[in-house]
Amino acid sequence: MSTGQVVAFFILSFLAFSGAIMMIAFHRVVHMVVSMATTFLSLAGLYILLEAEFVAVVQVMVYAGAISILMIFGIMMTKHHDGEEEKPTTWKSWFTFGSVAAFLFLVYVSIRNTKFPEQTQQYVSENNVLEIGQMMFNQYAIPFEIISVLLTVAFVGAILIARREEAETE
Amino acid sequence: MGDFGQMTFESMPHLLTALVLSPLLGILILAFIPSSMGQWLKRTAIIASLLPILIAGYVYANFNHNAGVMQFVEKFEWTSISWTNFYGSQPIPNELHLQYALGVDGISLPLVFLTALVAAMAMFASVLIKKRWKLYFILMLILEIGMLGVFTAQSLTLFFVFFELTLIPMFFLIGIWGLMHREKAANQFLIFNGLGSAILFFGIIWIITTAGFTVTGNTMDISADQPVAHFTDFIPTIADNLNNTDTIANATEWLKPYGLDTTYLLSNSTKWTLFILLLVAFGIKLPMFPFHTWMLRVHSEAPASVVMIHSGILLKMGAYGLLRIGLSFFPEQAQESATWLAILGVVNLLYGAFCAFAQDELRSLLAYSSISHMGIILLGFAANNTIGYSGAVFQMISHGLISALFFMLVGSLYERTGTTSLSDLGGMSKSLPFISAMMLVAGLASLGLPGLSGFVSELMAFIGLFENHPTLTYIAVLGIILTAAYVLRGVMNITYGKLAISTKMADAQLVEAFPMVVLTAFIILIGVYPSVLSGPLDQSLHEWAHWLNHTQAGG
Amino acid sequence: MTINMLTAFLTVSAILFSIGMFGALTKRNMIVLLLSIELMLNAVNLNLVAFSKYGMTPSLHGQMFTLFSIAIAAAEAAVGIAILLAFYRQRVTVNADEMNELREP
Amino acid sequence: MGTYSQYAWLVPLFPLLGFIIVLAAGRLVQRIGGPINVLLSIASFVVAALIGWERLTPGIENYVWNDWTWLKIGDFNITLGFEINNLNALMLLIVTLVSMLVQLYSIGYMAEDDRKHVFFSYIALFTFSMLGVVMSENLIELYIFWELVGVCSFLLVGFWYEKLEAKKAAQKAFLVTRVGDTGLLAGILLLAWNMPGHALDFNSIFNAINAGDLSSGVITTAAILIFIGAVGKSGQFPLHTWLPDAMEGPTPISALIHAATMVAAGVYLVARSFDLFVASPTAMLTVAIIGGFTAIFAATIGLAQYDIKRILAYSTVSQLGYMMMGLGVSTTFAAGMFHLYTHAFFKALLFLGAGSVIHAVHTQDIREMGGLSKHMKITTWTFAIGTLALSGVPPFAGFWSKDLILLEAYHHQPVLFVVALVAAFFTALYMSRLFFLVFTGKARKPAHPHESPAVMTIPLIILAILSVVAGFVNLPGSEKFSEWLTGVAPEEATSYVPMIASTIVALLGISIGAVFYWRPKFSAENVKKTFLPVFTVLNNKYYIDELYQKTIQVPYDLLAAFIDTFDKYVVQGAVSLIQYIVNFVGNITAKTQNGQLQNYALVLVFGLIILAAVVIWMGGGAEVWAISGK
Repeated sequence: MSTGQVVAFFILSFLAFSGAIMMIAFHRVVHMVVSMATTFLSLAGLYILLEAEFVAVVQVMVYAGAISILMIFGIMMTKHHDGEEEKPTTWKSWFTFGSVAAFLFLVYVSIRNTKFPEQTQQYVSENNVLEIGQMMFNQYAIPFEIISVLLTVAFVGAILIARREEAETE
Repeated sequence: MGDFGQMTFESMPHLLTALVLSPLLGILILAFIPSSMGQWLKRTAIIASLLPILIAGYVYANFNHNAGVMQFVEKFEWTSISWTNFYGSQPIPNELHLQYALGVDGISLPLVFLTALVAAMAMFASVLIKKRWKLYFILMLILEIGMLGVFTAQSLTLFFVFFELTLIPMFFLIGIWGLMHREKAANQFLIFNGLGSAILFFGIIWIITTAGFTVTGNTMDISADQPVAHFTDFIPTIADNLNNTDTIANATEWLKPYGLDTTYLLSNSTKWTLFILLLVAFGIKLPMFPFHTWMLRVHSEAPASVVMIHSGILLKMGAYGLLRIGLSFFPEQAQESATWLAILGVVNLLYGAFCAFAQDELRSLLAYSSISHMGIILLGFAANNTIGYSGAVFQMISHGLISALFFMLVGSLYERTGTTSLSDLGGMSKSLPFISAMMLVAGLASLGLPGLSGFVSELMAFIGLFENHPTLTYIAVLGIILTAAYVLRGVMNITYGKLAISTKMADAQLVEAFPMVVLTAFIILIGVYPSVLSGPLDQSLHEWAHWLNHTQAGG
Repeated sequence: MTINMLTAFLTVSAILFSIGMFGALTKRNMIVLLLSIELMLNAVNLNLVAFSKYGMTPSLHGQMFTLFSIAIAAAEAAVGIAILLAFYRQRVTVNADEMNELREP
Repeated sequence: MGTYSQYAWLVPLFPLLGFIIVLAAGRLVQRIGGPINVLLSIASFVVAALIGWERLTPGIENYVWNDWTWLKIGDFNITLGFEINNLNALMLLIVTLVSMLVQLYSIGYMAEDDRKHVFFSYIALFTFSMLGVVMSENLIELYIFWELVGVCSFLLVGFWYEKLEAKKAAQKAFLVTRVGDTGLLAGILLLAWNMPGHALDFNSIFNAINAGDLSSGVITTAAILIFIGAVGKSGQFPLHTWLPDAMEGPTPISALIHAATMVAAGVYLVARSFDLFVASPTAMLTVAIIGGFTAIFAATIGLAQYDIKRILAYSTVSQLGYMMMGLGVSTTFAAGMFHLYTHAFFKALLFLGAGSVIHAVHTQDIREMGGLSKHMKITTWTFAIGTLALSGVPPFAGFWSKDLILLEAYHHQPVLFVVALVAAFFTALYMSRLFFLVFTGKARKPAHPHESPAVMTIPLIILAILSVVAGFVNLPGSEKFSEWLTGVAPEEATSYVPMIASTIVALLGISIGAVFYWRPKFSAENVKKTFLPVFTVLNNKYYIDELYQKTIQVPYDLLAAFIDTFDKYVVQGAVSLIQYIVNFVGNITAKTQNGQLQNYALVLVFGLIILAAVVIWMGGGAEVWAISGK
């Protein structure tokens, strides 16, 4: 891995962290969504670093594009107080923070202590999109179809749930 | 996968499955009868409950009485889970097999027949039920499936599933059709049995993941034949693993290079822990002395027909489980704790008898009497010899019949007089001669009159116990005086003396008299000719001898 | 560089996951809640892709899995927003604190 | 081998048949149930008589049949079968004969009872069981029938179930004999584990004792435990209290069960297992002392009772004590069994006579009777014969048998000889008191007594004849009976001392009775006043019942109540505590279910962390990673 890649990795990780932390820290919901978009985009960058160009593109389209926009629509359709109200810092939030920190610590320790095996072969991707396409429509054809059905069902269901229920008022 | 060569496979391969699931037919038919047609529901239920008797009778007739081995065995893979585990540095495929295994031997066969019989008789007694017949009969039939399953199951998981299957219908049967405090009784029933089941489940899982271990394939030369580690819940295999010295030696040899020989071969303390867990789990069901209160409530609150099943069969599931799982898996522990078991038995016997003497309510009296009689079962177990175990099994059967008869009578009596309090009743011989005579017979059987079934079991348990614990036996023998005291007090206060309730009453109808007569006939049959049971039982206990003997070495 | 890239990616993913978890556990606004969950999903996706490159046997399967996971995330977001809207219509709030329908009455 | 003995199973079969027929037919045979049973009893008696006749052949072998395996578990093989030897051939005769006569008598006595078919079925069951006891070949079989006999006694004592006294008496009879039965059972258990091959038949026990397979401790313990069984059944002190109360049953029952047969079963049991007793001097001494004490103890109580049946009951207890003593003091069972044999006839006679009287005057209190000899000739004469026989006046049967016991006592236990003589005196006294009060003098209460029907008097006459002649089979000097029964000729020289002494004592007793009650020279009332404390104690049976009431029943009730309370509050309290804890924990944890998903998730995360920490701490996970890493 070249130095450039390492530098890029650090920059992108930093961006992702900042976006995520800002999402937690901001008070206005719209700001949160925008900072999350930063994180999503940095993650797409990390995917490119990992030679997963197609996934990176999908990440940009789905997360940074679709989901962020969806969230903004959600914000628009609901009334918000001026941002998240300030919650008093209770023992519960400290407890949550401690738990999450402990969790992070445990996972980190585990990652550090794990000796991952040597790679038995190097994988060199020549045409990422082509290979993914072949795999998706051959080996993963059935899961792909199932996912399509799932998506359809989910969207139809979403519409049903979100629809104004005039019938109920009868 | 172990050695099951000692089993015989019969020409009718699914007879036991048919037996266990036969009440389903009744449930199906009942499901299509409108719930308002009470008479038809009752008739259908009674006829449906005769089917298991027929099949059980067929099994009994075709059972090879001269072989003690498991018969009519059915064994299928139910669930199998595979994963890879590393023993030392070697990845070995592991497989967990949960079996669907049924079979009967001389110990379970009589109990299966008893179940079918008492369940059918309880259906007759259910004509006195006043409401929601459809649900009632469906629940009763589900209960019957569970009970038949417990006595035929040959795998721990299946045993547990059936064991639990009896819990839910019973809960509703008590909670919906009981007397005044039915909900409290049902709750207590559920809490206690749930507790027992939890303990049992824990023990079963522990046993499966340790003692259920066997290995196939070549362990020395892996390239030739990949070894596979199996975990099974098949009861004979586990019993073999735990007690067959050859099996133990093999497993030790195999596991030693991996440094695991202590993981799968249970240490002494683990065996003790498991044994005590099982003792408590089944002791609650039995019920054993400090855990008995829940069943008092059930006895005094549930409708008589349900108590027939409860007292007649459900309690026996505890005893049977203790015998089939506790004692056969851990004979050494049973041997070493025999004195304590015997003391528990004597305490049960005397405590129950004393309490029964102080009761004014016939139902409570009979409940304590059950506790007292369960003491005899414990004494038989504590005897740790063939005759003691036979006594225990005889006592299960005998008490099953007697208490079923008693509660049948209680139901009929309550139906007519509206009370079962001893102080309110008296002189029933005058107005209800048949019921009173039957009550006298049941009482005499209960106090161990020769010629009736109770005597045989008491005699055998006492003979068995005397071998190693003569002093405790003398004390236990005194218990039969106390038994006579409370039984006579109960029965005579109801049937003798001046007529207390002067309203005109009709004696037992045919539908009530029939089950009473049938139960009495079996009580007399066993009392007069116990060899009907002892033949296969003796053979089966001989099959156990290989571990009975090695634990009794020197004794 | 002696840095082990797999470990590095996994650590990044762990940190992102923890931040997402913290958000999911503390934020009261339901939209933020959904965002936090998306963040956690993303962290997992990063793991998958990282293993797809640096695992013992690198292959495209990890990426495939990520794609499916993204698809499901999209569905989840859509349904989540729909539920949010339905909830808002009833309670006129998006506060997660007031979502206590699961409580025993 | 065509012997009658191999058909001995027919003897109990007939009564069993009778029981089943009458039980099954129920009310249909209310009238003819009695005659059916009498016919079957006659059949049974005929077979028994044939067997008895055959046993007279010198040197005949005992017949044993025990091929029916009743129960076989492991190395225990309990068989049922029967053995015919001289001892139980005699018992068969006695039982079938008395049973036959009593049933015949009952046809008259119970004529007006609504449930007489039930009565006859019970009697048939009793006869069957009693014959079973007699023919039993091993101890377990004996115990089975032993208990059945007890339950028949219970049923018959409580036959008039509406009477409170009958209910109490039945209960008492059952429980007190059960105390004895536990002794017998314990003895059986002890023998079962000490006998080689767990054999429990009498022949094996005999062989084992001769071969020295049983230690003397075991023999003594077993013998005493078996004797406890006999004490319970035969109403010996201290378990005698049930027998007088058992007189609440119909009088024929008192004659059959509580005088002639069942209560004698204890004596028979000791005789049957006499080998055990002979092998243990301690056990023999116990038997003799208990027997002797009971004899005099019960006789004194008999002096101060007013109920005709109770007097006879105490007399029975006393005579059974005599038999026990006779067994205990001698080296063979001949003396005890000889008295059992004669006693069966004259005591049955006395009871049936008493029944006839009660039938006539409808009371049992002797103070309310009197002058009955004018109206009931047959009853009076037969009763007189019975009285003389019981008192031991020569040449009636009782004299010879009592003499044999006294002779044995005279030779072996002089103290008990004196005791027995005193008891004999009291016996003569209370019997004469009874006889003269009932049959002579003036009627104290207006009544219209009448002689009983022939169906009742015929058995009386037959028994009276037997009471006269039965003793002649064993005259001193030519003790054919003893020799036949035990197989050994009596070794002691006949002594005339006990014979003369007992005659004097008996005549003395009768004459004293006569001067008080027949031709009153002295007033019995004055004597009673003089010795009022003594009389009160005797009248109250030495307060034994009250003693038991205070020392056993009351503490038992209290203990039961205490344990019940303990159960209700302590054990159930503990259970309620568990229930409370479950509910409490449930309520607490229910609070956390506030419907806020975030809280749920927090708990979930927390649990996950703890689990992960535990796994990592225990090194379980690391090991797998380490392995897969290399």
